Amino acid sequence: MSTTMSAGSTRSPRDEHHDPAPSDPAAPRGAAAPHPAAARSAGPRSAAPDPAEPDPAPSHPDLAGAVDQPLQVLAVDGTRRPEAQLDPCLRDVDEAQLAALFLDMSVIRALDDEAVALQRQGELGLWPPLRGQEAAQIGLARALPERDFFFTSYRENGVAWCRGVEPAEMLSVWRGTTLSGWDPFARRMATPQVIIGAQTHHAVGYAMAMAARGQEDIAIACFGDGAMSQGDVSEAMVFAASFRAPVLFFCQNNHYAISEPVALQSTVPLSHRPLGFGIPSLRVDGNDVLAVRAATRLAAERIRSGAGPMFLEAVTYRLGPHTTSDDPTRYRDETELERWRERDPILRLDRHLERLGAPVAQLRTEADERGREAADALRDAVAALPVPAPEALFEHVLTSEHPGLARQREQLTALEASLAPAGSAS
Amino acid sequence: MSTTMSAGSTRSPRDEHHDPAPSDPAAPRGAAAPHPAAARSAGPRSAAPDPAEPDPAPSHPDLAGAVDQPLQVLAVDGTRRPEAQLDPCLRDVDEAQLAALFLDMSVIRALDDEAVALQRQGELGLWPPLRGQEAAQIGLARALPERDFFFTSYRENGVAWCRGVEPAEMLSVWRGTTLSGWDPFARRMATPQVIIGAQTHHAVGYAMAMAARGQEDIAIACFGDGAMSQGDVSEAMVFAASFRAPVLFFCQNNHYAISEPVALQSTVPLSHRPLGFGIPSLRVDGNDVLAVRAATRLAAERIRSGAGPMFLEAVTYRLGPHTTSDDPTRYRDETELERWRERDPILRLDRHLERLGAPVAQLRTEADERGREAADALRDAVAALPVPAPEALFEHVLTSEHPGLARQREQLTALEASLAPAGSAS
Amino acid sequence: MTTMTMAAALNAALADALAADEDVLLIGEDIGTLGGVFRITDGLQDRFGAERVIDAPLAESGIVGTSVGMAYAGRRPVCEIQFDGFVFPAFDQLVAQVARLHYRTGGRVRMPLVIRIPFGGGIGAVEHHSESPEAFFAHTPGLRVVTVADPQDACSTMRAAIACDDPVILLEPKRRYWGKGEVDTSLTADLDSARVLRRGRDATLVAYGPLVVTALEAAAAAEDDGIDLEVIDLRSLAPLDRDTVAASVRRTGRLVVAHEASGTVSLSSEVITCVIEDCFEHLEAAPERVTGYDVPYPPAALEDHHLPGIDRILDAVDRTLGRRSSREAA
Amino acid sequence: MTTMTMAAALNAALADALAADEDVLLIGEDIGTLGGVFRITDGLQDRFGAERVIDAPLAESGIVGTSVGMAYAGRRPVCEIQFDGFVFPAFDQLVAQVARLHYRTGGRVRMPLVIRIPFGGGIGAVEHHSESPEAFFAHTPGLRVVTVADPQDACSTMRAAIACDDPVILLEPKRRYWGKGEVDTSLTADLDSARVLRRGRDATLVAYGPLVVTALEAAAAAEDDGIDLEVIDLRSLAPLDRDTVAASVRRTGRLVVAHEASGTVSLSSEVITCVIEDCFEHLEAAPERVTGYDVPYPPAALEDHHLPGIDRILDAVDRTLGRRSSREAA
Ligand SMILES: Cc1ncc(C[n+]2csc(CCOP(=O)(O)OP(=O)(O)O)c2C)c(N)n1
Ligand SMILES: Cc1ncc(C[n+]2csc(CCOP(=O)(O)OP(=O)(O)O)c2C)c(N)n1
Ligand SMILES: [Mg+2]
Ligand SMILES: [Mg+2]
Repeated sequence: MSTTMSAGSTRSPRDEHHDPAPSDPAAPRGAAAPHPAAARSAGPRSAAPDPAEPDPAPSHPDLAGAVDQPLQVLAVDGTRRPEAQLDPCLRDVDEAQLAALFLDMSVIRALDDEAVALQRQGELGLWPPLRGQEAAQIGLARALPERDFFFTSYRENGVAWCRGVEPAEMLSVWRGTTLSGWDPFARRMATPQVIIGAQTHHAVGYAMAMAARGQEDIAIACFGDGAMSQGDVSEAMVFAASFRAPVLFFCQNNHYAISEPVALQSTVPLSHRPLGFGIPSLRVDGNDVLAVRAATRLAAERIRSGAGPMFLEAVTYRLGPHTTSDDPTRYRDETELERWRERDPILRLDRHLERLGAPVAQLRTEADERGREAADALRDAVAALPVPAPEALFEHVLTSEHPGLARQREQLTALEASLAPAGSAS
Repeated sequence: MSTTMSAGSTRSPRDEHHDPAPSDPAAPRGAAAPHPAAARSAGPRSAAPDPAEPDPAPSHPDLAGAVDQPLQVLAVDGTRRPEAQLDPCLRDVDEAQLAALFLDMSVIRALDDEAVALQRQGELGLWPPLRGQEAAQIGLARALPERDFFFTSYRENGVAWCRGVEPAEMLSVWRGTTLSGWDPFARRMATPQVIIGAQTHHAVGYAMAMAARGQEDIAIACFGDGAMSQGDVSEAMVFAASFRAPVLFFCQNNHYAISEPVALQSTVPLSHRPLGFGIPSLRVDGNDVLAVRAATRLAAERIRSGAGPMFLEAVTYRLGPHTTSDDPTRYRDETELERWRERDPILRLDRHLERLGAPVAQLRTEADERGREAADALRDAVAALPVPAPEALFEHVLTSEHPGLARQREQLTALEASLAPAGSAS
Repeated sequence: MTTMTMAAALNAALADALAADEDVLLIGEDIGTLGGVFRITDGLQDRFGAERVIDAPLAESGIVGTSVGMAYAGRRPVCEIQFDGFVFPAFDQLVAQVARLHYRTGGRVRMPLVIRIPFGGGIGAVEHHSESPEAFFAHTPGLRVVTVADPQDACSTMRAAIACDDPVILLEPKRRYWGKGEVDTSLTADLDSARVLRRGRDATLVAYGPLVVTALEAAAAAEDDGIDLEVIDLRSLAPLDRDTVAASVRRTGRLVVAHEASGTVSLSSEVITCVIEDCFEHLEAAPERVTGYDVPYPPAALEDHHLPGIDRILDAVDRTLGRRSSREAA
Repeated sequence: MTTMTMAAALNAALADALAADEDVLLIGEDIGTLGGVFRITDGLQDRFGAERVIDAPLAESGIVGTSVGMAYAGRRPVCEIQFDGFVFPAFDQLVAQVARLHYRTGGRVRMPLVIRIPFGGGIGAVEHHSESPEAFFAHTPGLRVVTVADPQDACSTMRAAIACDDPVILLEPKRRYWGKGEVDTSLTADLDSARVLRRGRDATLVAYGPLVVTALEAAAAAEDDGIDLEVIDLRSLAPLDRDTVAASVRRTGRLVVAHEASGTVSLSSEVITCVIEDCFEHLEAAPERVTGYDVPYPPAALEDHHLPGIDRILDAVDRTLGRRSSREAA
């Protein structure tokens, strides 16, 4: 969310400590030694059950836990790998499903690119690109029914896309014409949260309210690797565990919080964090749309059954800058980037489709076309976004206007009127 | 710290979920099933090493980790049990040592009782008794050299005692004559922190400063089970782990945060929490002064060697009220209390001494006498605590007085002067 | 009408709200089994269950943040912050979330939270238990900040605060919890208006919360001196009922504002500035403020010197009336 | 003397302080490798190492709280809060710890922290990136709150703030970071005093931070209208240099105070109240405040309407001078 004002010299990036590449035969492995906590991954029981809870969470036979090596279904070269835990959640995946996911990811990428272009052309103040995180966001959002409610950060436009948010609605906040682009209740998704981590509490509270009403809706808190350090996120885990709230914590570990590598936020995999709060956790390859989709289903089913909160860490990578104001060459190098470009989530699904013998060329053309159409429509819609009237400043401060504010509004109106022909405020 | 204003009906206490009694042959065991994380306790390596850190913490062969069943050296009946991890740290313990620990615990209890009495007689506004937590505090403080610096909460008068704080200095804050009873630098112990958890950051920062200067001093953050829920405590663990700060997190789990049982703050043992932050942890019987002392030594040695932070959970019990304003009968019952009275830390050491054939009767007499003397001296010293002059209100707001404050001071002085014969402000 | 303490009046209002509306819930530290450290929620968990009267983990940001999420789901949480000094960990959730969500979402999301805070000093407590944080909240657009002064007012205002669709910071003067008065628990206050508690000619004395009782006592004492004070209980600190204050000052020409919080950038600065803006030409003397000094809350032994009492208030009244005062003596 | 931007002047002051005193250190998010999102710390980690220029985990309470512990150990931390809107998670550590430790410990513990906060609006940013939180801090005893207005002032004030043994909240007007000026990097400011930037007869115009430039522009424009404004840069918001303001108003008889923050319970309320207390009898008209409205910071499209500009300031000047103004027109 931050502006960086000038370009500068390239720094040598700090080491990427503990995120071994999702098992990629080509890529060098990070750390070989398994974390001790991985021991718990072995057994056929939930990742962190409470030994002494009077009414223990039902132990899901299909949730074995995985907190070190990310779970993967699609290898980088597009081959499908057997994954005992996730496979049962992928039985319904056919070519049509894969094509739909491919189109989702492609179109949101085209929209994201268009937003970057619009920012460069001065149509937006700022834009936080999601390039590289399409699988994490689409895999998550497409795995959940509409009634579930998202509380996200500012980069989850892939989620918004799945929720039917109009692309121009996504951009309006960044154009500065509004503070919220859409109706949270209509889309069952809160509008972007800028204060890092604050929304995690909201998700927990919402989930508690659903449970209290006996509804099966779950809430999803989306946040980044950097957010893991904020006190609010830890507190949200405390509340969720204590009240067994039906909430899914979804952390997109894209390896950076602006310039800070994830190793600064944690010396162990982020997926270990929730275990100490009594919340089971899975680490999943966030560039593998099928793995994310399957893990989300697994988690959601468990949560919906009344077993309490769960945590997913999607290991992914932000291929672009933090925002359009950022200059990532100052803190990471081309080699690292190249390694992750090779793991591009869209490329991976493309390779998989190719291996399956699906009509990929046709699909690519369709994706390009839909992407271009969406981008063109977005460009027009952004230009047409209404600029609020000055009086809108004073609306919705409270649910009713108080006299002090009415007075200020009248002052502004009078001033604008008095200046009307001459010019406007400096 | 909170006042409770009236007595009331007894509530049935909520279940004590996950704190199995320190292995006490007589007491019924809580939960039998080991926590999955306990798997890591088995191996001969540090509790939560980082598999991918470039410069891994030296793996201490003597730190096997223990995060479920608390480590114990003295059984409730006073027998000494072998404890492979802790025994090497107890080789220097002879009868004189045991007697000294017995006297420390007895005298601080006498002082604590006297403070309660003084509060009942109106000499103090409030007092937070530590009864039941003597072993945790004395075991901790007696295991560390003077140069190490404590940042504590408000109940650690046992630590203050070991640091040579005058008992009246401990009480002055509760009498309301000052906001700090002693010089933090002279005692190498910060004065009480009332904001739950805030001091944990201070300990981490202090430790970082020591490490940056190449000094071997470590910092100790003391806090309670309730504090584990505050965002600050989690953040402090993030900073400590990232900067490998030489800090010991010492949590006295006395089972309650005012009326709230520890199960509300965590559904798993608190000792699991730090593991997810990459901080190794030990759970120790907090009513066993030898176990606490040994575990502290073990941890301090590891921390001092440059291995980064460590966490100890001392499982203990607050036998008294939260403060003199509290009415614990509203939230816990006599059965529970009785069970913990049987595990009284002083009684346990007494039994142990008896088993050793030490001259316990004599020691008891000495403890009584010293306690009585200390209490009498305290009563006198408290009565003699100076009441600050009104002008003291204005001192030390900043390091120099600014004109606005000087003016307020003069106004007060003038007002007091004008009222001098007539009376005082309402 | 029954005679009850302010504590009992608040308890009654909470109980009625819980009974009347399923969406109302209470959340805070020690409010359930214990009934709150001041017993304001005594008996309510027994009556309404642990899902309506929730003992929360020890984390104020969590209490407020969780309540925000509940409000998204249509509930009406009443949060208890155990003591004034413990509200700061929740500050971000209060000023960046609770205060703004209605504005941020163009009116789509409502935040009908009540944040109950026992506030103020005078009870001989240790640090962080005697604070007056109202200025922080009154400066924050999007919050209502309301104080109560007596049992009836406490009951009626609590009812109104829970019924209100805006977030309300409700400041309860803890040293007045045990004061008694007649209460009709069916009344509901008007959250927007100050109350003129005593009519007078010579000067307007504005107070709120714990100092309302003190102000009335000062007025009684002044009467003996032949000074006729008008006493206004501000009640709502944000939005401020400046019209009621201005109307009074137009008649009296003189103003004294008293509160426990430090004076710099405070409610008294605001009230005085409003009066200057609204009726400068009616002022016959410079308005005066009588406040806690610009120091952190001191140890209990000094709090009587720190807190505005009758003498300091009357001294300020003397100054506005041009009588010899101790300040000139200084 | 060199011509430099405010950003460069701040960078120079930080570099000098790091070079001069081993105990000085910087800590914040993205201040190391990246050099800060505004590049204020550019190159400093390379020069002074990662133990003196520390990239902190993403947690503001941790940044400030850790610095408290470092100050216990004798260090002098300079914390960067990335944007104004992100200071609230650190609020508890700031108001309950940093501001009080010296007082709490009877002067034994010193807290020579500097908390750097880029503040204010006007850069077309999204929510929480344009806040003016100064009132919160100025109300808190134990903190110095200081603003800077131009490159020389920024450099000299940063030097003074780091040298000061009190905690200093240093507010940097982000929209002025790229403005240039002549800077002598060896000068040190006086943290206690306001600056009279322009002498004038007709009215006193008080501003600080980003609005100092605006105030000077307004004064230049007023001159064309034959109005001679005195312009004061308040600089230190706490403690306030009320004498300089009062001395000016005694001569001009008229006062306008401008800032970006919302007006209710703000620095303008305080300055006006101080003037009322100090020289009520010299006032020839009611003082005026020109501030951000009492609304959350609006979307960028509306910020020019929200922020005080030359027109609104001159309108207020007109009112104090009894000229017809748009307000009367309302
Ligand atoms: C409380 C708070 N502090 C600082 C910031 C500034 N900031 C915006 S984004 C960001 C990094 C977030 O990193 P991460 O959580 O990993 O999410 P990502 O941007 O990678 O999606 C920071 C520090 C903020 N928005 N809120
Ligand atoms: C931030 C904050 N919130 C609430 C309180 C009120 N309070 C004082 S002590 C306490 C319970 C603390 O429990 P724990 O951490 O277990 O320590 P113990 O009192 O048991 O030693 C509470 C809630 C406080 N002092 N600070
Ligand atoms: Mg990230
Ligand atoms: Mg406890």
